[in-house]
Amino acid sequence: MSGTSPSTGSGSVSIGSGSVSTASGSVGEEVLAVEGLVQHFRGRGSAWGRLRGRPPKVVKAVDGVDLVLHRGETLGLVGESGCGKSTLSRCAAGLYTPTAGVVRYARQPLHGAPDRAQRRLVQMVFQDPYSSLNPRMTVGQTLSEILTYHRLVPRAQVRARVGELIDLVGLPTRAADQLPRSFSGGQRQRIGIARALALEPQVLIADEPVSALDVSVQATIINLLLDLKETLGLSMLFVSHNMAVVRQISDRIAVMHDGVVVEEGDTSEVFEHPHDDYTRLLLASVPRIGGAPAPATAGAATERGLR
Amino acid sequence: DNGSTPSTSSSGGAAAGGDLVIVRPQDSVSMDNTMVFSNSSIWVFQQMFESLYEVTPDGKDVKPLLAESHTLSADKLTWTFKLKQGVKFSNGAPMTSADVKFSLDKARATKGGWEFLDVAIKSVEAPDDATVVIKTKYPWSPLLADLANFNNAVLPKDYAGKSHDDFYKAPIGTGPFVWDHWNKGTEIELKKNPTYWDAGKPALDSVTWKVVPDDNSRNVQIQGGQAQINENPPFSTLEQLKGQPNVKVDLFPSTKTDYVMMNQNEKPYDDVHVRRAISYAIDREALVKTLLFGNGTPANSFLMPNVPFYDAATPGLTYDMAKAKEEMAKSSVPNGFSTTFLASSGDSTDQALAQVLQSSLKELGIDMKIQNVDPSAAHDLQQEQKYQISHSYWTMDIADPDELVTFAVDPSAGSHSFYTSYDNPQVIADTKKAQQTFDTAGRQELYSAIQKQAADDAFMGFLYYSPFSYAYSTKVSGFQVYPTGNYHLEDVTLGS
Amino acid sequence: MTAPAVPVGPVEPLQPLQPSRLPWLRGRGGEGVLRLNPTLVIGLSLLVVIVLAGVLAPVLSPWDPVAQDLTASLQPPGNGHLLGTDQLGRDVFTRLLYAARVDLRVGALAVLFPFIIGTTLGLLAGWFGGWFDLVLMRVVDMVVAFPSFVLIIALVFALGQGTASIYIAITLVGWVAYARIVRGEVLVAKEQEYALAARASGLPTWRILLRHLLPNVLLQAFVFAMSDVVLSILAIVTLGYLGLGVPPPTPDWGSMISEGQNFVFTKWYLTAVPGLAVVVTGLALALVADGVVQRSGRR
Amino acid sequence: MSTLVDGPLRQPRSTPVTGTPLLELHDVDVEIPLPHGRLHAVRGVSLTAYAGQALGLVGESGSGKSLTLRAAMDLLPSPAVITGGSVVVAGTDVTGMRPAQRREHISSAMAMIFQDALTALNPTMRIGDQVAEVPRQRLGMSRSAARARALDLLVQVGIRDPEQRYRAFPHELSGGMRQRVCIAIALSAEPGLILADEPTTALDVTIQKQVLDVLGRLRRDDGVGLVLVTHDLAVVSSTCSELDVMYGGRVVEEGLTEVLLSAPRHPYTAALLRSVPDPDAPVHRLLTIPGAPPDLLQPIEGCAFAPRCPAVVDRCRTERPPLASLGGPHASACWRAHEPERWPGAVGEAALEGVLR
Amino acid sequence: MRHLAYVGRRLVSTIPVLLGISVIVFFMIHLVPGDPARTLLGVRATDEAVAALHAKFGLDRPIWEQYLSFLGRLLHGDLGRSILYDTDVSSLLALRLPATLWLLVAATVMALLISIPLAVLAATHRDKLADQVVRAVPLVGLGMPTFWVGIMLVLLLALKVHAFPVSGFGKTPAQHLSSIILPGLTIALALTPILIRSLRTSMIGVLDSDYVVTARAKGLSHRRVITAHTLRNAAVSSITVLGVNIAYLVGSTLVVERVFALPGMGTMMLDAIFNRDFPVVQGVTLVFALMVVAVNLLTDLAHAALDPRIELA
Ligand SMILES: Nc1ncnc2c1ncn2[C@@H]1O[C@H](COP(=O)(O)OP(=O)(O)OP(=O)(O)O)[C@@H](O)[C@H]1O
Ligand SMILES: Nc1ncnc2c1ncn2[C@@H]1O[C@H](COP(=O)(O)OP(=O)(O)OP(=O)(O)O)[C@@H](O)[C@H]1O
Ligand SMILES: [Mg+2]
Ligand SMILES: [Mg+2]
Ligand code: NI
Repeated sequence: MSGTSPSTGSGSVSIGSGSVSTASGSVGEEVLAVEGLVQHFRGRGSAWGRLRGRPPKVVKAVDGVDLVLHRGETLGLVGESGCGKSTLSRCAAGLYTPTAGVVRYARQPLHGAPDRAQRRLVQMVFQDPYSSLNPRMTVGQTLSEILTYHRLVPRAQVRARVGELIDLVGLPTRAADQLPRSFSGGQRQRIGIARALALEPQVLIADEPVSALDVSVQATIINLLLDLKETLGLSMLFVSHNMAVVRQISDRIAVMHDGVVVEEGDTSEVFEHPHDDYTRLLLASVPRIGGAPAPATAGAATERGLR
Repeated sequence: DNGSTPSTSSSGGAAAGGDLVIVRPQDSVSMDNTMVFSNSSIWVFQQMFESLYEVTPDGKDVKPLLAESHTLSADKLTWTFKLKQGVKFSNGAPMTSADVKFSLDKARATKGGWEFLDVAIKSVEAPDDATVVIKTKYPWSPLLADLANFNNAVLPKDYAGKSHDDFYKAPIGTGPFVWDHWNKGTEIELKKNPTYWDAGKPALDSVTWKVVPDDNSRNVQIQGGQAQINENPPFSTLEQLKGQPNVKVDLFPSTKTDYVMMNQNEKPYDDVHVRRAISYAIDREALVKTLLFGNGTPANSFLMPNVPFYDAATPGLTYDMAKAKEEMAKSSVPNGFSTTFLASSGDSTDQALAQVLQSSLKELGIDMKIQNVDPSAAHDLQQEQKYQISHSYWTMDIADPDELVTFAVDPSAGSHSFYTSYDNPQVIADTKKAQQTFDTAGRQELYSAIQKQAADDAFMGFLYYSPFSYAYSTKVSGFQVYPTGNYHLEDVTLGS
Repeated sequence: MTAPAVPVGPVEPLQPLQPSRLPWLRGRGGEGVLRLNPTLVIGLSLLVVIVLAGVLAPVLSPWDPVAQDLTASLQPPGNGHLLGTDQLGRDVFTRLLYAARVDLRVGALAVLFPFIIGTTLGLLAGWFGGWFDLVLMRVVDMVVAFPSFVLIIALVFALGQGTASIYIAITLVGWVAYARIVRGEVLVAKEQEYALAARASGLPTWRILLRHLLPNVLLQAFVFAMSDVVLSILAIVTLGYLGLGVPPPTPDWGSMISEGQNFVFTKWYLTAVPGLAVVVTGLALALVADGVVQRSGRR
Repeated sequence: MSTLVDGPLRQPRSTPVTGTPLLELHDVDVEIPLPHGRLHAVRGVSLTAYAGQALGLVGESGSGKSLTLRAAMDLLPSPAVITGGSVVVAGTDVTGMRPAQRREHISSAMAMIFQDALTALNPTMRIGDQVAEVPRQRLGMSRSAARARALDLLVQVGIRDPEQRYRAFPHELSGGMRQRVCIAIALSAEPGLILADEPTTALDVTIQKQVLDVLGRLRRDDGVGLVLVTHDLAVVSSTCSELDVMYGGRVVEEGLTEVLLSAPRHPYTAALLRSVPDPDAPVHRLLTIPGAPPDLLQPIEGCAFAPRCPAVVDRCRTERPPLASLGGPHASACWRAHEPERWPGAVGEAALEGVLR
Repeated sequence: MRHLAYVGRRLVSTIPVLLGISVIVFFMIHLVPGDPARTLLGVRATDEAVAALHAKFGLDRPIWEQYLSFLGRLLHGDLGRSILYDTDVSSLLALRLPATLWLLVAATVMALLISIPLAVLAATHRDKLADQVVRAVPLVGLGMPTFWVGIMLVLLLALKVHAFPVSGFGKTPAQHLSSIILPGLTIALALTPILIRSLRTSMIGVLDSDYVVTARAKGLSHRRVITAHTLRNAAVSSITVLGVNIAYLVGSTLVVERVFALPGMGTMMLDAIFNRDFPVVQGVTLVFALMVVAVNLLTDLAHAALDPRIELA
C-alpha cells in the first residue's frame, strides 16, 4: 500500500490569503468576505472539571480563515469530512457568532446576528434535503411566511410570488399545497433553493446541496444552480467534498484542511497545478473513470460467458 | 383469681408454651404509663405493670391486685392499704411499700399525663414494707378506681437505679410478661416472666404485637397463621371473618360510645334548638345497622351501659324527623343553614357517618359539606375548636364515671366540655358534688340528673354503643377483653 | 430582483408518495402514517365506550349515585341493582358510571396543566439554554430525585384533600417529564436544518419557536401525555385508596376499591369491578397512546 | 506491505476465474409485501461472480442493488422474500436448503460488507473480538489461535499497531479504519467472494482510496472475488473489470467495464455516464434524466426506462426487451441497442463517445 | 479508577440537589396543618405538656431556625429524633431500609426475568402472533393500580394456593425471600409493560441494524447473534428506561408495603406523615431521594459499562 498515508497540510498557505486570483478576469467587487475567522466549539465539560480548573475540550472547527467572494463569482470550498466547511459556511451565513474574526456583507462588517437587510443579502441552501424543511408546513406556507415577514411583496401578491418561485426551481405550481414528505430528495432540494431565493439574495451559500442526492438527481440540481447563477447574477459559495462537482460549478476554489484554508485559486489552476501537499493527495484520491483496475495475479481471464 | 389454673406451666400439655402474635393497625407510642394516652401502648405495658387494684371483668368495679385489702378512716380522708406478699419485680427485687410510694408520687408529679386522676391525693406514706397510707385533700370516692388505673401501677423504686428515660426503654414491673425488644413502628415483643407471683401463669412463652396497618392484611395473616389475634378488625369485615374455618370472632362488651360533637362557639350551634334538631335527625338504628353491621345499640346517654351510674332511663333524643323539623322551626335558623363537617380521611366510620348525616340534614335544609383532613390534623382542629360539627368517641379507663363526666361537661377541666364549650352551671355543680359523695344511691341520683340534663341540652348527638371486636385463631383460648379495653394475656393459652 | 421565470432543466413530474427513497434502514411503511391503525381504533372505541358510560350515566341507570338507602345496605346484585349496593345502600353500578366522569376528568386535567407548563418551560430552556436552562434543569433534577408518588402524597397532605390539591400536586410533580422531553427534542430540532433555515430566513425567534419548533416537538410530549393520563388516573385511584382522593360522596374508583376492600371475601365484586374499570380505562388509554406512537412512525 | 498470504493459516487462493462460479443468481425475484401491495423490488436478476474477479453493480437509488446482494447472502430484511429463481453458491443450489444449513454454506463461501462501517460494527464489542468471532465460534479455533488469526487479518487489511487496535472499540477508530476492520471481518471466514454494498459511499475520497486499494489488493494477491455495489461510475471504473447496470429491479446492461464506459448500449447507461461530473473535464451542462424511477409496486409493461428514455419507440412501451448479447460478454436490454447512432441528442452522443477515450 | 472518580464526582454534584430537596421537604411538611405533640399526647394533653414537647424538639422556634439546625445536624450525619418514637431517625431507618431494599431488588430482578425473554420472543417474531400477544398483554398491566394487583395476588396466590406467606417479612433471610416474592411480583408487574416495550423496540432496532446483519452474515448461530450482538446493545437504551422507572417505583413501595405489611420505609413514611413526625418524614424522603440518585448513578454506570461510547463526564 503506498501513498495512502494522508499527509496533513503543511500549514503553509501556498497562495496568500486575501490575494485575489484575477485569472478569470471577470471578477466584480467583494460581496462577502471573512477575515481571520475562528470558530471553536467548547465541549460541555463538567461543573466539577471547571471547579478544578480543567479546561473543557475545545474543537477548533475553523481556525483562522480569510476568504473573499466577489460579485457574480462561484467559490468552491472543498476538503475532507469534518475539516470545518459547514462551520465556515454557517458563520458566513450569520448563523453562528464567530469566536474571532469578521464576516463582511457588501463590505459592511457583521455585528452579531445579521439584521433584516443583511439577511436578504446572503442566503443559504442546506445539505440534507430531508431535514432542512419543516415537515409540518406546506411548501406554500414555508415560502409565504418569509415573503410576508420581510414584506417583500404586497400581501395580495404573496400567492402569485410563491407560484413564481416554485416555477423558478422547476416544480409544478400544485407543489405549493403539498407537505415536504411527498417530495423526492431532488425536489426537496429545489424547495430549499426556492426558499433561499425568496429573499432575493445576492449571495447563495450552498452547503453540500447535492451530497445526499442520487447522481442523476444531482445533475439536475447542479444544472439548476448554474442556470440561476447566470440568469440572476448570483454569487455563490459552494461547499462540497466531491471534487468533480466542485470542478463543474466553481470559478475559484479553496481547499480546507483541519480548519484552515491550505490552498486557494482559480479552479482549473488548482486542479492542474496543485501546490499544497494535501491538495495533491486529495486530487490523487479522486477516482476517475478510466482508471482501469489491475488484473488478478493468477492471470485471471477476463472472459465472461453469457447466460 | 388464684388457684383456678389447672396446672403449672412445666406440666406440659397442649396449653403450655407458644408464641402469640397480635396484629394491630398502629404501633405503641411509649411505655411511660404515667404519660401515654394511646391504647396501643397501654394494652402492651399492662402486661408488665400491675396496680394495687384492677378493674373487674364487668368493668363496673375494682378488686385488689397488688393490694390485699384497704381500710378507710371515718373522716374519709385516710386510706390504709395492706400489700400482697411475695410479689417480685422481674429484676428479682421484692415489691415493697417504698416502691408503691415512689410510683404514686411519680404518677402524681407528671404534667400533662394522667396526674389529673390523682389530684385529690394529699400524700402517700409507707410506714412499713407491707403498708401504704394515702391521705386525700377531701373525701374522694373514686380513689380505688383511680388507683386501679395503669398510671398508678407499681414500679421499682428509683426506677431500679436507672434514669426515667432509660427505665422506660426496657421497663421492669411485677406483671406476667417482661420486656424483650421493640422495633419501633414494626413490632414489640414481651417474654414470659418466669418468676411471676401468680404461680403457673402465664402459659405463653412470648407475645409479639406487630403493626399491620392494612385491615385486610391483618385478616389474612390470621387466616394464614402468621398471627393469632387481630386487634379490632373493622365491623365491616366481621362477616367474612366469621366465614373462615379456623377464625373466631368475639364482640366484647365495651365502654365505647360515639358522639357527634357540635361546637357551641360557632353559630348556630349555640342554639339548643339547632342541636336538638340535629340530634333528632340522626337515625341511630340505621347507623348501627350500616356502620356497625348490627353490632351495637343506639345511645341514650353520654355515659355507657358498662359504666357505674349509667341511667338506662335517660330520655336521650331518638330519631324523629317530625320533631327535628319542629325544633328547626323554633330555632334561630328556621330555614336551615350551611355548615362543614370535619372528618378524618381514611377513617371509614367518619366517612360513612359524614355521608349519612349529610343526607339526613339535607331534609332540615342544612347544607352540610364534608371537610376531609387526615386524622392528625382532625385531632388538632377539634382540640383547638376550629370546627363546626364533627365526630368523636370515648372509652373509659377506670371503673368510675367521674373521669368522663368531668371531661365532658365541665368546661374548666381543660377540655372545654369535650371541645364543645358546653356550659351548664347546674350540671357542673352536680359533677363536683358527685365526686365527694360516697353512698351509691346518692351518686346515682346526681349522675342521673347530669345525664338527663345533658341529653336535654343535646350538647352532643349521642350515637351508639359498640362492642370491642376481636378476631382470633381458634387455637387461642382464655382471651378476654374488659369493657375498659384492656386484656389479660396471662390467662391465654395457645393450642396446636 | 424579480425573478424571471427561466425554464430550468427538465422538470421532474410530481409523483404520488413513493417509497423508493425510504430504504429499509430508515424504517418501514412511511405510507401507513396517515391511516388509522387497529391499535388506535380499538383504543379509541374502548375510550369512547367508557366516556359514553360516564356521560350517559343518568340515562343508563335510574339511581342517584349519592342517594343513600340505609335500609338497603350491601345488597347483593339483582333487584334492580346490577352490582348490588354499597355500605350506605347506594347503587354500585351507578357509582361506577359516575366515577368514570370524575376520574377521567380529573385525570385529563391533571395531565393538561403539567403538559402546558412543562412544554413551555422545556421549549424555552432548550432554545435559549444558558442560566435559565441550568436553573431549570437543577430544579428538574430535584423533582426527579423524589420518588414522584411520595411527593404527590406528601403534597396532597400538605394542601388538604380535594381535587384542587390533586391538580396542584400532580402538576408540581408532572411538569418535569414534559420539560425534559420537550427540551431534549428542542435541542435536537434546533440543530435540524429546517430550524437553521428559519433563522437564516431572518424570522423572529418567537415565530421560529411557535411555528417551526413547537409543532415538531409536541408529538413526543403528546405521546407521553397519553400514557401520563394512565399514570395520573392510577395516582388518583391510589390517593383514593389511601383516603386522600376525590372527597366523598363523589364516586371515584379508588375510594370504591378501598371501601370494597373490607368485603373482598364476601362481596369480591365491590373491589374487583372498580379495579377492572381502572384496568380497562388504562388499557384504552395505553392502546391509544400506542396507536399514536405507531401512527407517528416512531416505535 | 507484507501479508501472511503464504502462512499456515491461509491457503493461497489462486483459483482461475474460469473455474466454478462462486455465486450464480438465476432469474431471482425479490418481493416485499407492504400494506398496500407487493413491492416487486428485484425482477429476474441473473448474475455470476468468480473468484479473483471484480464485478461492479451500478444503478439508480432504489433499483434493487442492495436487495440483490442480500438475496444472495440470504440476509433479506423482513418482510422481503425471494419469490422466484435460484441462488447457487459454490456450485450448490441453496434455495431448497434448511435455513441453518444454508446459512452455514453461504457464509463459508461469501462475506458481505456494508456502506456505513460505523453501523456495521457492533458498538459494544472490541474490534478484535469481532474479527476473532468467526474463527472462534464457527471455525472452532482456540481462544489464542483465534486471536492470532484476528491480528493477522488486521495486519492484512493494513491496520497498524494491531495488538493495540485489537482492544479498541469501533467508535475509537477513523472511518477508513472501521471499513477496513469490516473487510477483516469479512475475510475471517476465508470466503472466496466478498459482496460489498457501497463500502465507500460514507467515506472521504482519500479514505475511499485506501479502502479500495485494500480490496483491489486482496483480489489481485489472494484471488478473492468481489461484487461491488456503488453509485459511482468512477469507482467502478477503477476497481471492477465487469459491470452490471441495474434499473427498475432488472439488469439492463452488462459487460466489460471498459466497453460499457466507452460504448454503452443502453440509453440509461449512456445517460448515467453523462450525468456524473468528471473532475478533469467540466462541461457546460450535465446530462440529466428527466422523470422519476418506476413505481415498483406496479407491474411494468415493456421497458422500465421507457417513460424517461429519449430514444423511446412505441415497442419499448409494450414489449419488454430481453438482455441480449451484442457480441462477447456485452449484453443490453434495449430494442435499439444496435443503433446507438440513431438515438437522439445527448444520449446518442454519450453512447457514441462514452466517457472513455 | 475512572469510574470511582466519576462516582465521587456524581455524588458531590448531588449535594445541591439534596440540599434543594431538604428545603422542599422541610418547608412542605411544616406547611401541613397538624401538631405532632397533640397527636402524640392525645386528647387530654395540657397546653403545658404540648409546650414542653415543642421545646424538646425545637418546634417552638421560628421555622427557618429549625431548618438551619436540621441542616447543621444533617452535616454531622444526624437525621434528628423521631418525635413519635423518641428514637434516632437513623436507627429507625436502619431497621426499615432492608425490607425496602429487598423489595426493590426483588422487583427489579423479577421484572428483568419476565421482560427479557418476552421481549426477545416478541422482537424475533415481529408482527407474528407471539409478538402481538406479548405486546398486548402488558398493556393491560399498565392500567392496573399496584395496590389492587397486590390484593388480587394475595387472594389468588397466598390464600387460595398457599404458595407464599400472605404478608409480613419474617425473621430469617430465607423467610425474607419467600415473603418478598409476592410484593416484588406486584411491583414487577407494573414495571414489565414498560420494560418489555422498550426492550422490544430497541431490539427490533438492533436486529435491523447493519451489525446484526453482519453478524448473521458471519454465519453465527441465532443464539449467539441474540446474546452477543443484540441483547447488550438493546439493553443500552432500555437501561435508562429501567432506571427512570425504578425511581418511579420507589414511590410505589409506599402502597405495596402497606398491602403486604412489609416493615419498610414506605409504611414508615405514611405513618410519619399521619403523625406529623417531621424528622422521620424528612429522613425518609432524603433516603428515598438518595435511593433515586443511587439508581440513576447505577443506571449511568451500567450504561457506560454496556456501551463503550459513553464517556462518563
Ligand atoms: N455545534 C458543534 N458543536 C461541537 N462541535 C462541532 C459543532 N459543529 C461542528 N463541530 C465539529 O467541528 C468540526 C468541523 O465540523 P464541520 O461540520 O464544519 O465539518 P465539515 O467540513 O462540514 O464536515 P462534513 O463534510 O462531514 O460535513 C468537526 O470536528 C465537528 O465535529
Ligand atoms: N424493508 C423494506 N421495506 C420496504 N421497501 C423496501 C425495503 N427494502 C427495500 N425496499 C425497496 O426496494 C427497492 C429496492 O431497494 P434496494 O435497497 O435494493 O435499492 P438500492 O438499489 O440498493 O438503492 P440505494 O442505492 O438507495 O441503496 C426500493 O424501492 C426500496 O424502497
Ligand atoms: Mg458539513
Ligand atoms: Mg442500497
Ligand atoms: Ni503497503
